[in-house]
Amino acid sequence: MGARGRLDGMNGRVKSAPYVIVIGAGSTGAAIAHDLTQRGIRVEVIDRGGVASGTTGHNQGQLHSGARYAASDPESARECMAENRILRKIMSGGLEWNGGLFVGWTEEHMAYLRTFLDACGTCGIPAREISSTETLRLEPRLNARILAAVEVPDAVFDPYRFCLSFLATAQQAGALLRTFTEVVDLDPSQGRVTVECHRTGKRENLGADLVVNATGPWTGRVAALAGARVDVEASAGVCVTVGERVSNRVLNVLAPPADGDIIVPLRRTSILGTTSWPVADPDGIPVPDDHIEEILDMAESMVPGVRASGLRGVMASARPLLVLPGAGGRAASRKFSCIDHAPEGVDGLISIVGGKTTTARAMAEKAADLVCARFGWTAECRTQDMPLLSPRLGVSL
Amino acid sequence: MKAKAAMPSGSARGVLVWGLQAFSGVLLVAGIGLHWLAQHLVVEGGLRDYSQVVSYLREPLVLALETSFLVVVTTHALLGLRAILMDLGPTKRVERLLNLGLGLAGIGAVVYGIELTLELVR
Amino acid sequence: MPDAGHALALAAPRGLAVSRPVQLHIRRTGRWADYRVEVREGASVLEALEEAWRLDHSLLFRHSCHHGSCGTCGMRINGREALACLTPVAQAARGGRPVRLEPLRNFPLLGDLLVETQQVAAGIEAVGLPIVRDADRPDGHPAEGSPPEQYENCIECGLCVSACPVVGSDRQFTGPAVLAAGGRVAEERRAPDGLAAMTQVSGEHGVWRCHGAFECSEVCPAEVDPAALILGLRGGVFRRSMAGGRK
Amino acid sequence: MWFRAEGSVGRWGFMLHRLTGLALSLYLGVHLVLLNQLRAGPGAWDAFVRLMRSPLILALDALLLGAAAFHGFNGLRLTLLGLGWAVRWQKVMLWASVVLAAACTVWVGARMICG
Repeated sequence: MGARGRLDGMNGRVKSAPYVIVIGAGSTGAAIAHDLTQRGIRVEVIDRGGVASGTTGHNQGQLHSGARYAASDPESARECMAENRILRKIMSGGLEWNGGLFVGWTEEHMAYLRTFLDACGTCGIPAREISSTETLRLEPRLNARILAAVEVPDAVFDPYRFCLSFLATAQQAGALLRTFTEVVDLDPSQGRVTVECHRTGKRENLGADLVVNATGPWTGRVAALAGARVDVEASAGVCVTVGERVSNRVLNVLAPPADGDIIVPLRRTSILGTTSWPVADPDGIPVPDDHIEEILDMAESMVPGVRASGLRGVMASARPLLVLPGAGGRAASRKFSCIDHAPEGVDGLISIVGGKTTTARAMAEKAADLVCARFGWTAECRTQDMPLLSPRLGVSL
Repeated sequence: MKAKAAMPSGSARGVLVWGLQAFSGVLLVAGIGLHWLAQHLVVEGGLRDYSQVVSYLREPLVLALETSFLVVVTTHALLGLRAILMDLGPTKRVERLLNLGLGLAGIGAVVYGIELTLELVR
Repeated sequence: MPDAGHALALAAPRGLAVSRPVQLHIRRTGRWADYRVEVREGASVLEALEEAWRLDHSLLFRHSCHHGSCGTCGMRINGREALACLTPVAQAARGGRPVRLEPLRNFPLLGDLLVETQQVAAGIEAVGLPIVRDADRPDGHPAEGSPPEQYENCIECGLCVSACPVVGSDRQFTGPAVLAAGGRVAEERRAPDGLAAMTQVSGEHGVWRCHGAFECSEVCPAEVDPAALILGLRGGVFRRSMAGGRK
Repeated sequence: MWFRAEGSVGRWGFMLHRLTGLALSLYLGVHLVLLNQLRAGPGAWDAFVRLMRSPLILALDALLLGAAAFHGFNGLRLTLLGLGWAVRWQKVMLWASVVLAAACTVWVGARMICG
């Protein structure tokens, strides 16, 4: 073993660029790898599976404008909108930028309309109320009984390629990506990451100056390998995909966030979702049949006939929710937090908890700030303006 | 397709080979039919005897047709063989040898055929 | 309170759900291995494979989206190229037979069901196919202003490359995925330069080497119909050459 | 390898086209060599013709004709397809080639047997 580029002596002066191992090749890990490499830090990303094979991959693919959270969580909403603007610049040509609609067809929805528009206004989210006639002209498959709709700058991303964009850019700048490599032991204070390479079957000790734990709902489990503690709630959700693109815009129900209230078009399919329930184990989440039915029912009320398009795929995965006192499930925050485990006696380990793919870049910026602070490494974040490479250039091994 | 744009460079050989293969193929569908009808079907017993062959070949039109037929069928067959051999992914060097070999074989076959015919009608 | 209800549903043992035993017969590096797992009725082959992975983390395969959009879980299922996520177990294991899983052909094998398909993505990038295209317009949807956009249909999964008999014998052949992308570029108004793409795929090892076996279109999970694009492209190049020759 | 006993009808069409093409090329070579018999004069050629009228050879001839017919009809199909035309009808055209080739074989075979 032996760490690469360790700190030179006790005073923290760095001899060569620090070497950081990022655990997790989902959207967070990929964005962190990109951010750190752009700041001149050497990075190696490891994952027990392939790129985006966990929570990110099973994503519904809605790039939020923040409108969904405007009323309940203005801070997250503002953050989503800010990131949405940044991604428009740096991921140009790589997303479906058709916008999103919040549609209402009941008195209850109409009662929420004012609150919703005000909240969007407060959060700086461009929201335009459009007539039902115009809405139906834009999206003819919508329920003809709709009363109102609000257009917001939502978009659609392909989760796998979202990650590959960040990774490709990081790889070109020198980052290493090592997939199918599982962490089996972690001793960050010694800079030691013990991994098992599933391709060779061999165990190996990797050296790092710092370990960043970006494993989503598995964050607690990975931190525990080092004796550290992270409170993360794994909140499972089911998405149902049908074999037809029923709309071009992301369709949301004009109501506070609830189950099955979103339809996301992706390529020639529509992804309907989602549900939310806490699980103990983020691996192997069962797909409850009643969830599939519930989601299809909700979607059917928004887009009549969607059921007839036929089931294409069903997926279940766990979102990582930051545990805050007194909130859980839908009420839980989609905020994130970067935790340095040094105060609890585990030096050299940073965990990122919470957040969502839309804000992955912002999460990475915060995490990288913390990493740099640890090394006294003065480098500004450049990811806000730097165009990302095509995901096709990412080598996903 | 933008009609005004120039033809893609690097495609010349592909166009030539494919075009020739297709063109000779279409000719052959007509030609084989004719050849086969003339040489085997209209003849009592399916094959001409020696004197019939010779007198048949002495017709100038027949001679011209049969000779062109030989050229076309040889071209088509060798281009077909080349396509199959090219699928084995030859190196540039082997490909050149292949082109040379097949070309010589084609010329040989045609020369042989013409020489044989001329000997018979002489 | 739907959340609480789901929590209760989950608390019930998994065995209560209707489940189906499946045997997976997997071509692993240098050997065959069998896994017996239980999955829900209606599960995909990928779900069964993930169950096997839970028993054995050394089992190598890619997966991400689980609905045929990422293109990572391509493999040969019972001898035929398919995405594991879009293949129902009930169909693959009809009559209780074991489901035979093998890696895609014509790609470098990294281990088990894992192959390196990056050459497909890199080749498509090289011919300059944009990642998003104009959205297919449903009937009655008026076009105005900038039309809605959507990701290209091709998910770059490599099934066509594995199924193509010509790639099978000639590695210099550009292959159906990249040729089809070239065909798309030639017809796509967003493409920067259709001619450059055509030039790139119309060399001797390009579009001319397609012999019309149509396997690419048979196995394509994204309705790209590569064969039609390739043959259309070839026709275009041929006609353009003929027209050029007459001038 | 391009030949594997698997796949869709399109692939079988492709393989059959190649196999018949190879067989016909082989025949072309043999045919040219055998015509050399003509040089030996009337006696030798007419003896050769008698040999070629044996039932076994005639059966092979009928098969060869079937192969040529398939290769020809399918070749026309491939020419259309190669120009990007009628691609949607490729399977129909393939089956048509098979049926037409079979019909030719039967017709010619019948003629041969019936004299």
